[in-house]
Amino acid sequence: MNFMNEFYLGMALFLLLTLVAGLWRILRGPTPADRMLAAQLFGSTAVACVLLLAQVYDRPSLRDVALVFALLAAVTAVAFVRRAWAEKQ
Amino acid sequence: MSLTDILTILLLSAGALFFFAGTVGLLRFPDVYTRLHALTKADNLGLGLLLAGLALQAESWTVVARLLLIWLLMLLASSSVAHLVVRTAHRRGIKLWKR
Amino acid sequence: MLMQNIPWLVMMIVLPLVGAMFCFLFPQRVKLLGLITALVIVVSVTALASQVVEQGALRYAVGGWGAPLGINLYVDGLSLLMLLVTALVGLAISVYSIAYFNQEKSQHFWPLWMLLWTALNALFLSADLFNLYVTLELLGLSAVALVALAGGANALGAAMRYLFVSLLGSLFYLLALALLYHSFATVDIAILAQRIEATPAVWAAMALMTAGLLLKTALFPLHFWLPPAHANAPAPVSALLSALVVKASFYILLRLWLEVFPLPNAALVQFLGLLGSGAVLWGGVQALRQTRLKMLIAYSTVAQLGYLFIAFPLATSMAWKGALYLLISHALAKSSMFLAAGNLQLFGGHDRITHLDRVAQRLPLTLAAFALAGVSIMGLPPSGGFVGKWLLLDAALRTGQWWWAVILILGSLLAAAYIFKVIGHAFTQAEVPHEEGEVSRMMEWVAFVLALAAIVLGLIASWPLALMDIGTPFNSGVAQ
Amino acid sequence: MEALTLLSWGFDVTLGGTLMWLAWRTLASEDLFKGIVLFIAFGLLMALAWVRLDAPDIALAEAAIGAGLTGALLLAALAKLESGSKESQPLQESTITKAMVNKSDKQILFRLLLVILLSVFVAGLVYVVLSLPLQTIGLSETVAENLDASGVSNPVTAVLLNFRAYDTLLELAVLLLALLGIWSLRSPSERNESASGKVLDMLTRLLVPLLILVSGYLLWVGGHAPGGAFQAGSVLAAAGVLLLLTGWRPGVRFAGLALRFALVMGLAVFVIVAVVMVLLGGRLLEFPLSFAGNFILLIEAAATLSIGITLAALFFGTRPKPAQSSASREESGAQER
Amino acid sequence: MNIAFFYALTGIGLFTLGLYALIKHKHLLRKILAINVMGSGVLLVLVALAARTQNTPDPVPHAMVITGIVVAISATALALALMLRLCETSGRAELPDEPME
Repeated sequence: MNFMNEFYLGMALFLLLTLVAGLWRILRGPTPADRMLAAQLFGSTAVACVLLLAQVYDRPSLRDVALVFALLAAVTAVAFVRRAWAEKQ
Repeated sequence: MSLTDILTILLLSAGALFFFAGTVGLLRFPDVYTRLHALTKADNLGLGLLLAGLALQAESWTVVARLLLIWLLMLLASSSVAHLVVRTAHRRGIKLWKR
Repeated sequence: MLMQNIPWLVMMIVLPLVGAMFCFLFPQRVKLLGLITALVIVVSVTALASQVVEQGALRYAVGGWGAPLGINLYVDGLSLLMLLVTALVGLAISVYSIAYFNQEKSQHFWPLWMLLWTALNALFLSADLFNLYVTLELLGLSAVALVALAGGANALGAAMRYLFVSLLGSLFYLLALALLYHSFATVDIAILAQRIEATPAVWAAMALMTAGLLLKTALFPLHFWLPPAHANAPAPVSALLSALVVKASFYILLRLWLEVFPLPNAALVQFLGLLGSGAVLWGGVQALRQTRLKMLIAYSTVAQLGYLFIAFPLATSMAWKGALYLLISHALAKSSMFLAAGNLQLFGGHDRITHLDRVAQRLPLTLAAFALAGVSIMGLPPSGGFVGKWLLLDAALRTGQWWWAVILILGSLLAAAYIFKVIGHAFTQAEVPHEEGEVSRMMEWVAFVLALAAIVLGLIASWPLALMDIGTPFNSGVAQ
Repeated sequence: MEALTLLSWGFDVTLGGTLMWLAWRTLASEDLFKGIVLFIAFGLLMALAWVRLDAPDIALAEAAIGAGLTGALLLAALAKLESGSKESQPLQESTITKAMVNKSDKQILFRLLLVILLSVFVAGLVYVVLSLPLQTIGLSETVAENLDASGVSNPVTAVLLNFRAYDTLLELAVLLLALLGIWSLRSPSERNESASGKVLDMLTRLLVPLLILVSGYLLWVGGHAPGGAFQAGSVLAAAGVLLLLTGWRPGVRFAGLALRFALVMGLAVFVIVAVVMVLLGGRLLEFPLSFAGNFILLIEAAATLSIGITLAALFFGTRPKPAQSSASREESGAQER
Repeated sequence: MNIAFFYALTGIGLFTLGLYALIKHKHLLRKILAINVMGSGVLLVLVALAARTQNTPDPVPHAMVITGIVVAISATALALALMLRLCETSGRAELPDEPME
């Protein structure tokens, strides 16, 4: 089981690194849509990370955290589409 | 190491690969409309594979159900969000990339 | 018998909170509901006072858990006096506000004011550092919202800055709290007092908490936010802020220095005294330079807050009592001044000092209130301000630190100058007739009664001084 | 075990470093929008940090509030800020860049002084933190000993709603206060959203029931596992925000007294339970063991509802317009769908 | 050095970074973000140091931090609303005559 835990944690680290790489797109843009989509990517990567950590540390309750992430992933993006970007027209 | 463990490793590795591909796409593709594909397709597939790998290790069906729910939610959220964002981008006149 | 069984200190917190909820629920009846709540609070603070006088300092474990697991409430002479002043000023301001605000503004004012009152009472009763943090936030946010009630760019800008200052101060406080909790596994003041040792973490916590609270108390040179906030708020709110809100963070500071951080450090207390002196002089000079009445009064608050910090280097029981006495009489006098200024502003439509001509004839009661309050601010006998300053002077001379006495006298002279500047203008002949706003008699009387209370405080000094001894808050720590 | 430690260190250092970097970029970016998106990402990573610190209750709250609602609040505020200042050039950076160009020597000196001061500050704090004892038990054992008497088995909920329930009571007052403050800033106004379109409608229709369901689940689970009123309330608020963004408005009937009742309910139930115990001769917020679990659930249920509605109302920003005429009633009736 | 101290130091770093930005920047929205970063830093210190226990971390700071998060969002919401109102009345999203700089 020990090897499996190492493997999960390695995966989580790998995902975290891809997430950090994705940051570049938020910084670079160029349009607000690019930044928002990149933030969206962060959401799904974070869900994966949390689930892996739940497995490593044997904390079932962390799956609820992932669930809340998944549920709220859409809310900021909808706020973005309906408010931050809609009004400039 | 049991067979399920090996299968989990395979599924997780495949999932990670898709995540990686998604990030590469996000960074390398030329405009919003193409990047969107990297995001929704690759990432959702990656997440699905990853969750399938973890589901193999699950101790009960409720855990599997919860993982499935999370995956479906992410599918719903990212696809509709991508649609909304890109539609707004299009309306606001962000040009399609042409070679 | 029944009256004795009711835990009145709990009522002090629950009553204004319930009042706030009722005021929010029934906006058509806010004035009535608010006034009833204010009266009930005054009754319950009286009951609490008699309880404390009879039984001495009380400790109350909320939920029955007791520290360190639960939260303790604690009331001794110091907190009781703060509660009494809050109730007195609070009642006066409530009565004043009924006439001052129209129905639309009242709907917003009353629930916010009741929450502010809850925060004040909860703060004075709390013996738990984290609980104090929550009350500080409740206090800060409600004060900011009340300042913004005035509307207009000046008031909103002042409120915004006040909000940042308030949040910043709370964050410093919270960081210090984290260090303390993780050193001693408790946030209860009494237990901390037993466990405290001179570790780096304690020094850092002391510095951070002091800095945060000084910012909130607006001690010179961290006073920059106070004058605009206090001057641009609606008159009853200005009175509240100057009389009570800045004193609340001072109260926490006092508690901490008396009980939690009794580490002997001569340099640090001298430094605080120095800042206090700076505040007295700078505030006085700035007050003298102002052209708007409310700005003048606000700078006067900056100066008056300085006196409180002169007690730190003196650190005798008498000095603390003197500072507390000054605090109380300033609360009464300054609220009276701001309410009087509110009357003048309402009457003349502005608060430019040079245009205050002939109000003496039109609003004699308001002017009398201002003058009487001025007597206490200057520290002339027989006012409460005099007793406080006299105790401080005495302590300064007894401990051989005569230089603080010089500051005290200079401060009084400056105060006399800026108060006579205002009164002088009030007696000149008007060149242009005023367009009169309506000032109800009630509003004039409230300002007058508060000023009178500040004077009477000088005549009955033995009673408040005896109250201060309950639970001997000043005989521990630095005071030794 | 060696590899596991190494990997977790790799994870922590990456996470911590990214947090710092994100915070720096958030605060230094010239583009406000970029700053906000970076801040949302920052909130997301904070939730991961809570997970690493074995604080799932906080991670839940951060996932809902820090990464979700705060982001929505900031984005909506930015939109209003920019639509408000249409005529003046985009608010973004004009003033700052100008200040950068003709930055006086005095300003540079000020910055330098600030950086030096803050370096001393941070060095001091680092020293202080490292001087703390390597291991403590804090209050964890005291909590564990008294957990059986608290009525719940999740220690964090036990602290929040029993041992230190008084803090929570005041905190609900802070939340209500923020709303009162915001409402006092402007008069009631109507704000109509543009048509939401099929995709958004579908998304809302699917997500809102799910959010409500999960909110209920978190509320129930809070007694024995991570979760509780704040987490449940903020998930509920997300449902409200989503509805508001698609153009749904509370019916006029609900906009008045009923709404105010819903807003104070959490606080009111809390106070009532507390006071009833005092009147029965107990202490404030003292729950007899046999009822403690039920009392806590009752308070939490009311608090969840109030927190959810309050947070959604904070997002909306103004008091909804009370009933005026039959015409406006029909209009809002149409919006309710 | 262990995970508790590592995250506590990160928290200190965030706090200082936020403090610097709060003083340096003039735009109100950026100040609000800075305050939020500072707040996150403090909360991180509070929770991180609670992980110095043998097994499960100390739950009391966890409860305090949940309170802190709710206070933070309340304050943020009020600050944003105040900023918008100020911007409407004065036309600028900055504090009037900054005395700090």
